[in-house]
Amino acid sequence: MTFEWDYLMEVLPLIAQASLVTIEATLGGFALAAVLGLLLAVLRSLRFAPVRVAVSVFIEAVRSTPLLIQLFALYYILPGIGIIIPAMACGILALGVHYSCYCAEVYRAGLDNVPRGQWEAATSLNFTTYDTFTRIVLPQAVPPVVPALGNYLITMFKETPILLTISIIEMMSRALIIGKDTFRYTEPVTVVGVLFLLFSLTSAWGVRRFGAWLTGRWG
Amino acid sequence: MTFEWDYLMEVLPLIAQASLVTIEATLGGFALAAVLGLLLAVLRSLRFAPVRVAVSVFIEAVRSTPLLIQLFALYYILPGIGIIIPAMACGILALGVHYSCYCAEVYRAGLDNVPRGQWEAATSLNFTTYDTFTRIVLPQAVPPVVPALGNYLITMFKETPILLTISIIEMMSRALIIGKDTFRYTEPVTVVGVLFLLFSLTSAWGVRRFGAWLTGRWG
Amino acid sequence: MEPIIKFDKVTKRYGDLTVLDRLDLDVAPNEKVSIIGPSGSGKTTVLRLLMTLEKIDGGVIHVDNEPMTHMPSPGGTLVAANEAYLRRVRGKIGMVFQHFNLFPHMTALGNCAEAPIRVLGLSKDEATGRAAELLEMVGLADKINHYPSQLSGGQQQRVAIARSLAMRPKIMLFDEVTSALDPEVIGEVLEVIRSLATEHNLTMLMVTHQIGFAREFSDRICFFSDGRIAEQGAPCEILDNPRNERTQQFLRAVLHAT
Amino acid sequence: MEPIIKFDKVTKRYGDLTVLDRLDLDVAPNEKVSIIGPSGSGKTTVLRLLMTLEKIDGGVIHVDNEPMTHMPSPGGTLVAANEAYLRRVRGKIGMVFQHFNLFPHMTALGNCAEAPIRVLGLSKDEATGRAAELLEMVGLADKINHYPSQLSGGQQQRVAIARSLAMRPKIMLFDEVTSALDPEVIGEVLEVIRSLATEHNLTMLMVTHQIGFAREFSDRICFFSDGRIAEQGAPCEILDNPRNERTQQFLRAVLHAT
Amino acid sequence: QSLKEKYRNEGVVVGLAGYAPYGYKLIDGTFTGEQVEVVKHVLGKMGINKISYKVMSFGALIPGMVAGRLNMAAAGIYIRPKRCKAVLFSQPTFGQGAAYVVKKGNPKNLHNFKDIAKTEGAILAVLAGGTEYTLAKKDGVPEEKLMQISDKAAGIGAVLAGRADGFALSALAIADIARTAGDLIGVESSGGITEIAGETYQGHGAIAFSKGQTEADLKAAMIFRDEFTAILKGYLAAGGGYAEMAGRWGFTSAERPSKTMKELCGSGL
Ligand SMILES: Nc1ncnc2c1ncn2[C@@H]1O[C@H](COP(=O)(O)OP(=O)(O)OP(=O)(O)O)[C@@H](O)[C@H]1O
Ligand SMILES: Nc1ncnc2c1ncn2[C@@H]1O[C@H](COP(=O)(O)OP(=O)(O)OP(=O)(O)O)[C@@H](O)[C@H]1O
Ligand SMILES: [Mg+2]
Ligand SMILES: [Mg+2]
Repeated sequence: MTFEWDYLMEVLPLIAQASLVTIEATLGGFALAAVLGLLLAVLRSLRFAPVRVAVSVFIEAVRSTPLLIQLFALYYILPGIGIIIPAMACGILALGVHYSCYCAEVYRAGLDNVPRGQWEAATSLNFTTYDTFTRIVLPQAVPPVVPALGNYLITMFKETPILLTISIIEMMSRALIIGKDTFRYTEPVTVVGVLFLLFSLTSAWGVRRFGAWLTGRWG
Repeated sequence: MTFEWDYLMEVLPLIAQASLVTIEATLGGFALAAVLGLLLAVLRSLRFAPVRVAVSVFIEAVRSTPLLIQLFALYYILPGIGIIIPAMACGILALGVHYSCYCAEVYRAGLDNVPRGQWEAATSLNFTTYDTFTRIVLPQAVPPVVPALGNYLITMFKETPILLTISIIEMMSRALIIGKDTFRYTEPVTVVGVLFLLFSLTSAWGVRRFGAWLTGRWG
Repeated sequence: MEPIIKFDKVTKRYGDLTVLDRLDLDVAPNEKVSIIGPSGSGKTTVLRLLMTLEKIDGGVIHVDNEPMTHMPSPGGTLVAANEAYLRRVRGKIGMVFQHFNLFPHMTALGNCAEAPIRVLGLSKDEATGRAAELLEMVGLADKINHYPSQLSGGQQQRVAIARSLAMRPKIMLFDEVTSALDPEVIGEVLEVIRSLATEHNLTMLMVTHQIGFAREFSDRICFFSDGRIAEQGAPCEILDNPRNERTQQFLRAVLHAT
Repeated sequence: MEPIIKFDKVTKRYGDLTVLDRLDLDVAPNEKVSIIGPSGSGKTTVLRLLMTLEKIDGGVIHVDNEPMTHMPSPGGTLVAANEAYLRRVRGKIGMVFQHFNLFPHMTALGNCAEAPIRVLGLSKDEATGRAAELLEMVGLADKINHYPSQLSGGQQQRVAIARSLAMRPKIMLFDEVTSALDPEVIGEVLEVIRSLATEHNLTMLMVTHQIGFAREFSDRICFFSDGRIAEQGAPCEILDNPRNERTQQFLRAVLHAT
Repeated sequence: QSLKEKYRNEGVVVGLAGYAPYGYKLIDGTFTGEQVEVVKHVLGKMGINKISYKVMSFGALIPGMVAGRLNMAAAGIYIRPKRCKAVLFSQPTFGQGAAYVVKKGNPKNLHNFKDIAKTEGAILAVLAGGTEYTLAKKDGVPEEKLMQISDKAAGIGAVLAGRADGFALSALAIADIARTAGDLIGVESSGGITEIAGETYQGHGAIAFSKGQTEADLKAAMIFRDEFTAILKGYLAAGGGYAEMAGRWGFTSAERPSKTMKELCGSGL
């Protein structure tokens, strides 16, 4: 089987268009995961036991169930009780909630790495818990874990093909559909592989820059 | 739709059997990932620039491409150049190599956390590079990251359904196939969900015990 | 005069380990007290309890005639303190740590202005103005825009002192504030503390191993051993004529090592 | 007598910062030399270069009449040293670090026996026997099966000294070995070094801020300032009659701070 | 050594997609389905008894044969010119139209693709890249009324959840769903669709064969395929036994093929 450039040029625009869907779902899901994950991590770090336990159970439950099942439930089971969410919103919600639990672990590591002395200094200066988090602890906890969060961004990119379950066609599904139609998988799959590489490298670079920018000011 | 226990008892043995495939692929892949990941991390930490760059590029490339594409290439494209690997071996290889790149990151964090002073003490006592790694650095770098490796073990469990692409039917695919036959997904998928939870909790527990055992001796 | 700090049979345990054992300790307003003693004897714990960084397991601590960690209920009995009450009591106390604990993501000025803005509710201008004054007082007028990582240990510790003072405490706690410093810069930090002691009406409680400085600085020295005060009194009494055997042994080891 | 250590116009830079500036330094066999000086003056760097933990940017260091970091090629000229050559030269030197750097996953005995087994190729029995002897020598006969986390700072540092000695070095380097210790245990570590100095034929190079100990222990004191030796000589010369202004200022600051 | 002898000795690997009614595994671990029974019958006549089945996703079957991982596929793959370039086909064993499942009682009264196009707000779920997608579009269903999903579970889920009004598959597959599970989950068939854009439509399913890697392989494969087809023709002929067998899955005379492999493949082999 040879590699046909003409054919590649033919499928490229189709896949490029579908890649916008990939990007939308990934970035939307990641934004949600980053914010919700931070919230979960902070709630879990509080001394108030019921909240801590509830958050831990939630995280454990979400992480132990495949994303596929969560997507399915959100899109096909929730309408049974009258809750109808559009496909893309479901996709972003499921990706976001699922990965927020992973992000929470990452943030937790960041929080753990803030020396106890920083908390104690904040207490000795009489900061409220809220100020301690927002002004003292998070500005130190978040920048070092930005690269680890970036890894999940890349993982999420690669996870998006699963959204076909709920009728969202991103670039990988598009490539496989084209392949099914023509029985030439090599070119479309190659295009998608290259796009994945491109996205991953771009976001890795972006994340590194962002992380450097966050810390750079006080290295 | 009600939940039928009789039906559940009927599908349980089939799914339990398929779960052996899940376990084989996961444990095999994880063993490979853990060993290869360590090797990659150590190679990347060496001062020899060409090796370091080659390893980094390899890791970046593997991590940036979906596992699905890698599986596809290994199983369907390699035979084109005369290399035919049995399905299960392909599955373990693809899972193992893919996740070895994630494990390498984890090990890297472990290596970075060994204080510079430990390397310097080893140099001042004239250890060879090999002895420095095996006797001094790795025994300190690995135990703390065992929980993080465990997370990938659980992720790999959940990733195995993708092996259907290369004709390996593990428990999730089995459940969906049973569901397709009978159009009753609830019971088989519930069984699989419970099994996933069981596996995850068991391995999380096992990993914690193992990590504790590794460090416990000198905590 | 009423003591401003009063430990009344205070007990502190970590698991099975009793770190403070029914400790009594009174400090008068404006008094300067040094705490010396072997490692693990509970010196730091005394300061941490005052700063409410730890909970006590028995006894009462009064600060400024108010019980801390317990608060008076409407009926007159003492109940466990809530966060709001603790914050009010805590406002009277400032603490300087062995490892400075400066906020690495803020400049010297930011370190000193942040708490006054957030906690005391000062305007940004006022807080910054006062922070600059305090930094000048500790001799760092030219470093106000430096980040901690750009400062030497001695400079960082002086910022930490200014940061505590910015909250206008009545009581200052110092926990081995020079033991993480290069020998050459220890002097500059002690100098600042010395001038604070003479120029301000502050009650000061200092854990230290600088015997020479303790002698010159303090009104009283307490020698701690195994969670109790083994011996206390004027510096010359304790340092030159220790009666307790453990004190003698400790001073011998410390003075011998220089 | 030929010097056992010879720095010949040694330069060391970190980026733009010149840390050692064409440094000359000779140490005779069995000589005890103390290095004092302000923070950042390059004291630690001298030891780290000798231990080959850093590469030099100019000049030559000879140890035991062999150039290190450069080795003689068959043609007689000096070429960059390879790992095998470095390991041979390095075998003559032992180093004790400020933060002990014990291996936390090995007992005291393991710490002292590991390198003799792996590097010198001793049998397990022989290495363990000698390790036990050395630990007894530093006063830790009863702690040989303790892990570092179960030992006090002073005990850990004594294990570190025993660990270095187990490799039978000709030269011992000490980098502020007491400055991370509680004051009460500093004495026990200095005691071990003192007895080493008198009872063994070892060349010793010690960076320290314990001026009193340096005076008693050393044959010579070198005062470092900005990557050069500003002044050197017998302890009484340097400490009691410093001629260099920077030395005077340093000694004033350090002695004042106690 | 001919392929027949090789398969007699070493056995043959047959790919399945795991779908009823073509080829799937029973709960007792054996395999059945219309295509599987055809393969069993014909290979049995050829003296080949060592048959191992591999279930994989439908999209992986043709790549699997191209890569030499499968010798044959018994999944009711429709014969199409593009596919004929990649693999060999036997004579078709059936020709069928399309259909879709709707909720019990067919509340929107939908029966074919044109109804979907006409009815305000009607949505039809189809497998991504599946034949039914192409057919529906050809018959005038606009893109926005089509919902492409990953698999059967999602398709049925969509109908039950009201995300779609119908879920289209081949007529036989829909009949199978309606027959085995219709009452249980509350769906029924829209009825067969055999006219698309004014033309009669039938999808012709056949057994597919790997072409192998070389010219020699191809020749051997064609000889084998031709022999297979010869026996198959007898089986398909009236009284040959096929009709009784396939009837178990609801195949009727309406599903008899109307074209030959040569006609369907065009220039293919
Ligand atoms: N969070 C803790 N958990 C358990 N034990 C603790 C904790 N904090 C302190 N301790 C123990 O309490 C005892 C007293 O500690 P403290 O820090 O008050 O001693 P110290 O007199 O300040 O000693 P040093 O001179 O070493 O600072 C020590 O034995 C210490 O190990
Ligand atoms: N790895 C490094 N990279 C960059 N600069 C370094 C590095 N190591 C040391 N330096 C710088 O080199 C100079 C000399 O360092 P050195 O550790 O020799 O000083 P020192 O005399 O031992 O001081 P101290 O008394 O503080 O230990 C210092 O300015 C230090 O910041
Ligand atoms: Mg203390
Ligand atoms: Mg130094």
